[in-house]
Amino acid sequence: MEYTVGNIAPIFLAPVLAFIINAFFGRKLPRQGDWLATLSIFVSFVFSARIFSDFVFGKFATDFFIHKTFTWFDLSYGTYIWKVDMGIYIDNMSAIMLLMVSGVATLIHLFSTWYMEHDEKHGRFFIFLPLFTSAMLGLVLSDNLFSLFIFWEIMGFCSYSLIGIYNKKEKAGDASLKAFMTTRVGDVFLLLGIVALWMVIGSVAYVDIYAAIAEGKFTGQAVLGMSFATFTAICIFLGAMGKSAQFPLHVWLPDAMMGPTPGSALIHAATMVTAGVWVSLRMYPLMVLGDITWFIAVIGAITAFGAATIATVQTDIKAVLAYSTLSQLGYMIMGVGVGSYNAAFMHVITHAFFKACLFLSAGSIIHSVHEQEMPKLGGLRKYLPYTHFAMMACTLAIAGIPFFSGFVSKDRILGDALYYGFMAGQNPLLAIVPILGFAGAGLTAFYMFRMMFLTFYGENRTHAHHDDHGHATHGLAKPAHGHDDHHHEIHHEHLDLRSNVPLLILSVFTLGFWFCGTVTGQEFGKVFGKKTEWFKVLVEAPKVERFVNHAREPFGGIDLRDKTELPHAHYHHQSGYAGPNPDDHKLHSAHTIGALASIVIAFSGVFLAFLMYIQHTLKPWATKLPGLTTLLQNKYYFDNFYIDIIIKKGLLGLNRGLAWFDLGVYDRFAVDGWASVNRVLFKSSKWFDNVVVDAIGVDGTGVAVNLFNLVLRILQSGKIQFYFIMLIMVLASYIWTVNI
Amino acid sequence: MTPANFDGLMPVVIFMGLAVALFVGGHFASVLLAPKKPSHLKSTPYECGEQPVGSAWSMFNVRFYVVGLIFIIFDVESVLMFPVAAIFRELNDMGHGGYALIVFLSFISILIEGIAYCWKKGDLDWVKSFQVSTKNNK
Amino acid sequence: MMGLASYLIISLILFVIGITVMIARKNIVAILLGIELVLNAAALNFVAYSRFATNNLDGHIFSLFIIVVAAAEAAVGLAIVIRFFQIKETIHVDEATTLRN
Amino acid sequence: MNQTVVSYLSQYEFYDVLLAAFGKNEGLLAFAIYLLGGVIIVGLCATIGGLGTFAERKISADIQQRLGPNRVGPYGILQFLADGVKMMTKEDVMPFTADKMLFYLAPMLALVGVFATLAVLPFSSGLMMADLNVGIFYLIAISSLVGVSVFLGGYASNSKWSMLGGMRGASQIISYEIPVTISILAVTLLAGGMSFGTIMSHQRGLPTNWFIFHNPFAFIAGFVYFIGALAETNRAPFDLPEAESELVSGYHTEYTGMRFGFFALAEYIEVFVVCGVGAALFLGGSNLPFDISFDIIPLQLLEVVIFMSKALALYYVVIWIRWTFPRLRVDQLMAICWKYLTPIAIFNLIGCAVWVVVFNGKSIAELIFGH
Amino acid sequence: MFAQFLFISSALLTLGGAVAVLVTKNIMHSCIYLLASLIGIAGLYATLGADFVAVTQIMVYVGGVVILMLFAVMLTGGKDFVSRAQNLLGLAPSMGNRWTFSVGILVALVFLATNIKLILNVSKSIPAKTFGNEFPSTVNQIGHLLVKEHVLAFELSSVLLLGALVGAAIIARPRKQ
Repeated sequence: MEYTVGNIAPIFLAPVLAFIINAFFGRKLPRQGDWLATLSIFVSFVFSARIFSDFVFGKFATDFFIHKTFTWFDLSYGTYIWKVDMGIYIDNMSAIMLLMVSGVATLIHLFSTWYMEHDEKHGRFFIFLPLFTSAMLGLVLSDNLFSLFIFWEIMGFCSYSLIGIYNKKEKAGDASLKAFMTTRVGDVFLLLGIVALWMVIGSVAYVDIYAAIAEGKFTGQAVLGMSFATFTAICIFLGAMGKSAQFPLHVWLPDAMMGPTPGSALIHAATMVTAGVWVSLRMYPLMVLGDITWFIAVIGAITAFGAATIATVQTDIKAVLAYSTLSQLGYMIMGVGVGSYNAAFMHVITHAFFKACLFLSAGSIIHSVHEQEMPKLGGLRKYLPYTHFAMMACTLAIAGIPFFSGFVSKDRILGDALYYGFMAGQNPLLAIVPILGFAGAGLTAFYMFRMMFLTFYGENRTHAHHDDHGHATHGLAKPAHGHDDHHHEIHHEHLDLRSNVPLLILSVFTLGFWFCGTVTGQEFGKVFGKKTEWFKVLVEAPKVERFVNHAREPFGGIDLRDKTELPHAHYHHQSGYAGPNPDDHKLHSAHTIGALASIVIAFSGVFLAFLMYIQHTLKPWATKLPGLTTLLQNKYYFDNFYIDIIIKKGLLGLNRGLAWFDLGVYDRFAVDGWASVNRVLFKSSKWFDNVVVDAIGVDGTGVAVNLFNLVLRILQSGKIQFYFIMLIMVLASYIWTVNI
Repeated sequence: MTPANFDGLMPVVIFMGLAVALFVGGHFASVLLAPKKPSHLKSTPYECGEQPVGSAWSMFNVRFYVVGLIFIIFDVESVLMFPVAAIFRELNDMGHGGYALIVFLSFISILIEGIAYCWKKGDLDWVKSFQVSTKNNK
Repeated sequence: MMGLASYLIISLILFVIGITVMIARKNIVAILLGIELVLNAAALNFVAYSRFATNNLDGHIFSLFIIVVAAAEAAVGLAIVIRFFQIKETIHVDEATTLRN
Repeated sequence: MNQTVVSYLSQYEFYDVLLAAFGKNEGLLAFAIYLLGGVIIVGLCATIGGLGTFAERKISADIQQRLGPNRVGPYGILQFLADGVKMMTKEDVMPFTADKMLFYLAPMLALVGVFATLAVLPFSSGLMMADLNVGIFYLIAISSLVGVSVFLGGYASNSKWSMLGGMRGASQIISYEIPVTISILAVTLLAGGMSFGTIMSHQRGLPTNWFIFHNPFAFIAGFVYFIGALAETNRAPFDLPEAESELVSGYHTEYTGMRFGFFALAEYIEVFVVCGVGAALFLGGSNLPFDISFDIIPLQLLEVVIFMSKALALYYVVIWIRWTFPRLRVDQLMAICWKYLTPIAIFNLIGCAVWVVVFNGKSIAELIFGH
Repeated sequence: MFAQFLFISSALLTLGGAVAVLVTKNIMHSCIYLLASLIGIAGLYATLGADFVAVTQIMVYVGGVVILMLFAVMLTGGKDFVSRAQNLLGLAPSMGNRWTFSVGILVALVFLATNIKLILNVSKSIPAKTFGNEFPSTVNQIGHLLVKEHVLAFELSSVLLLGALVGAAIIARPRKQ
């Protein structure tokens, strides 16, 4: 097979072209160029499908990959190698991911042409959507962390634009800013990690990093008291946490639902958020070397469980889906952490299909009913039969019901987590990982079915509440559509290429056997025999040794290994488990136990929801545990913590309590001269009395926050001259220490 | 193109020096020849015989800055165009005339965009000036 | 006497004076003056290296573009200063506190 | 730096004699020659500037059917000397509110900016002081000191008239620098170099080789240059900075005595310089007709005469225009610069570039009459 | 001989102007001293044989930047502003006081020491070239570099300037009240 740049690049370039044309001439095109965007993604899909079929259907050996590079810039001198190569790297994982991204994106574009049809932001939406998709495809095609970072930032920008697309709404603007700022925290760390790797290895290509790991280049380096591998791994994982919305940095994702629903489907469900998982998977050997997999697993578990609990009390249909996305992302990250490399990646794929479908279904509901508060929905089954069908399939999948894709992937992650937590001889405290994982799985089944029951079953409540609340009460994105006088009438759904065929196509891929070839994902009950276990066969953690002295192809050249020379597929079964010292017997039993347990848990979750929302024999939580509900409804007060405590209270408190310090000592210290150390000492006793004692007496946490802020405040004074002094000082100290 | 001598720069410096010398000499002559009878009224700024009110250092229009701004951008662009213009004929003789023309024209076209923008936005109209009174000098 | 080191020293002194101006002054226009000095010091270094260390004129090109960028920077920077003055009626750099907190 | 007066003279025998007299020190000899030449040129130009004031008054008198100055010397021709003496003996008054340093500095900057341009002015092919490789570019650059001096003069006086005149003057000078520069850019493009030597060598022979007749674009460019140069030197009809009916006397309202004299001197010399540059760039400069190539010193002097006559003819046109056309309004001034001259200049530049590529750099005459 | 004279006088003009920028209290005078310093740098370029860069320096700075700065000073009153911000040391004048100067000079000394170390290393490592009293023309070479190797930077600088023009015009344009 001859792979030239010419038949790979269109995957990335076609949407870029669509973006450029739409950005400059979109207004002049018919339908504001939405067909162009859709077509461009379809072109990507066709080219991706070709690669996928080559990689999956046995043309290549399982460890085959394409790697084409060119030198972008080279700062090497002497024995130091500092260069950045740009290039394309496609292995099995990339091939699968490319197909998934382009396929899902095609369907979402198709759906959007219907959904956004009468929206005022139609044109702008179709400017950013192809750019976004191209950035994601480019990220998957990247062969190095640097170009990954570029595409990462382009996606950040696009997501900012798409969240805030209704820029007249203050909430949308706030949400977009929040998403931008929160992910930026992670991005800074990611960049730090990339630069650190670059400084030590001299290159940021994946293959070079793998080779460096195999050659032991990381040993003996230490940064900030930790080994270099740990440092870079943590930095990169923090970046992944920002993008994949993991626990402390998760606050942006639920707010990101301000954008149009198909945009949410593409960005915040199917593709962008998986970029963090993607980089974690790519850098898995580094994570292992840095010994931070336990940290990854814990973060993932906390996110998976915490988000699930919040989702149980949300009433907005998109909020439920948002938190379920968070929760599922937690599972993926947890999968990476517990060494379930294969299943984590499979969950990325399966989740993309069913979550995209869920969001599109939600979009379909919102578009039809103009309502997204679940208490005001209900009984929509007979109006929206196709949507109901698709959404039910996806709900079954995400809830982990056997025979559906979610079961396959999640169950494998949970099985590996079980092994990791209880049987692998790890720290006993890590047992919290599988416990939280299973609890989250049960909650997932519960809240998803709660959503289904409230939306599609029971009596129709859409008319009852209409007069009190207009359809714009909640400020979330709804298409400006139709006339006010009949917007409460629900039209019966017809089969339509753009509105519900995408849903049905996506729902087909909620079936489990596409991904595992077995109905349950376990060793029993195979449908197509061993050879179709393609997922397990193709995806495995990178084996770093084979990248030592790896020869790369020139960028413009043709793959020299033509058809005849290519080794034919020699599939060999592998467990997909990349964690610590797999003990096959225990692993197997963990998987069996996990499968059974998750089936039981999932069904009990469904049953609970059934009792609460169909039979009404159980009262919902909200009435029973008001305190807990309030806590959950306020999302564990995370937003409040960030906004009220850190931002408002901290700074205002500092302004009040330490005003003199800020204006006096700091100003003098930083800008006006280090003149009055004496005076500081003199004043410090007063400061101690007034601030420390009072504050500890009155409000301990406030002081803690204040002290934390004090440091930040000195560094973040906004005084440009102080920044400049710092710059000079750091530069000078660097030059003195590095001894150039 | 022959290697030239630094001494060729001498006239530039000499002429500047002559200017300074003339200035100083003229001043010196003036000091020697001119009468000196200073008085306060004589050294009042001229305002047609009225008492000057306030300092003159406060009246201006932000238009002046905009003109300066457009000027400096064009100035810098023409600076960059000079070496290219100087070798344009040479390139043409070497057979790269079309390439040079494309480079040159694309550069100028962006320059034209700049002036078209300013024209459209009314920055080139003096009268349209909105007379922003800059309150200052408290 | 007219060696590389003397140019480097001159440029360094210029740079240091520019830094001092940037730090010591509170007037935004004065800070811009300091920036101009710093940029010129850098450009001088480029040309000096171009003569003494390399055989091509890339250093000249570099300093040309430094001059270009400095002009653009001055244009935009001074526009910001003027706008700032129209809003705040001062050009004291410590008054630029809107983005604080 | 192709040709200087020193390198020109060094081909003659008396140069070696001089060199021996200076103890074989070429640098010192060069300095002496340059200094001598500089003094001569400055004296010449100062005289021309002074005579300019006289000519202005005399010509205006002719145009207005008056007599003009006629007391000092024959036809009043020594009037300018009398003016100079008067200025030197006038009391030097400075407003007490003025910024003293800048008040002193402003006329000096004007003088420096104008005199420095004289260094590259091509009086003849051999006797020009220095033929810098960046000649014309240097000339544009250094003459922008005049703009600074106008602004400073207006600012330092701390008088409202001066301030307004200074601001107007500075913005007018910098504005009109753009069409002038772009027109010169067109000439640079046609000549393939920035040095005056290169530019002149392309205009040898008959007047059909002059750049103003090179192609239609260059023809227009010549006029754009001339109009822009009028404005750059604050000449009527662009004399708004010193519009006496509006601003008393503009930026030099507060200047008296010798300092006013310096401003006036700088202004008149600058007019001469722009006329000389116009002659050199567009009108063939000091080239003798028919491409005479004997290289003897009298011919050089003849070249000087030719150059001077072209420059002074332009000078006459400048004065003529002043007393013929009414003054523009300030908005018309800016509109003419930015809305007419600059786009036309850019159009000319593009036209010249295309012409060079299409017709391979040949002039219209070459195309018609062949070679 | 003349080259040395040019070098010394340019260096003195440069450094003297820079020092004057530093010590003078009047912003308008600072601008004029900056002008002197920049002309001095143009002289230094000339001694390095960089005639085109030298003239560019004069053209852009003297003709453009300094005039723009003078305009800006005029438009902002040219007065010595005093911060209204509360400050234990009283009000810091806009042209600085002894505290700001002491900090600035301290930082500058740190930087100076650091860079002298660097320069000592550098000047050892670069072989000394000797030059005669001559330099070739740079205009044509710069032209060729601009249209060949650096053509992208050449075109992009045009875009940069367009951006600066549009941006600054938007910022500075007088608003209709």
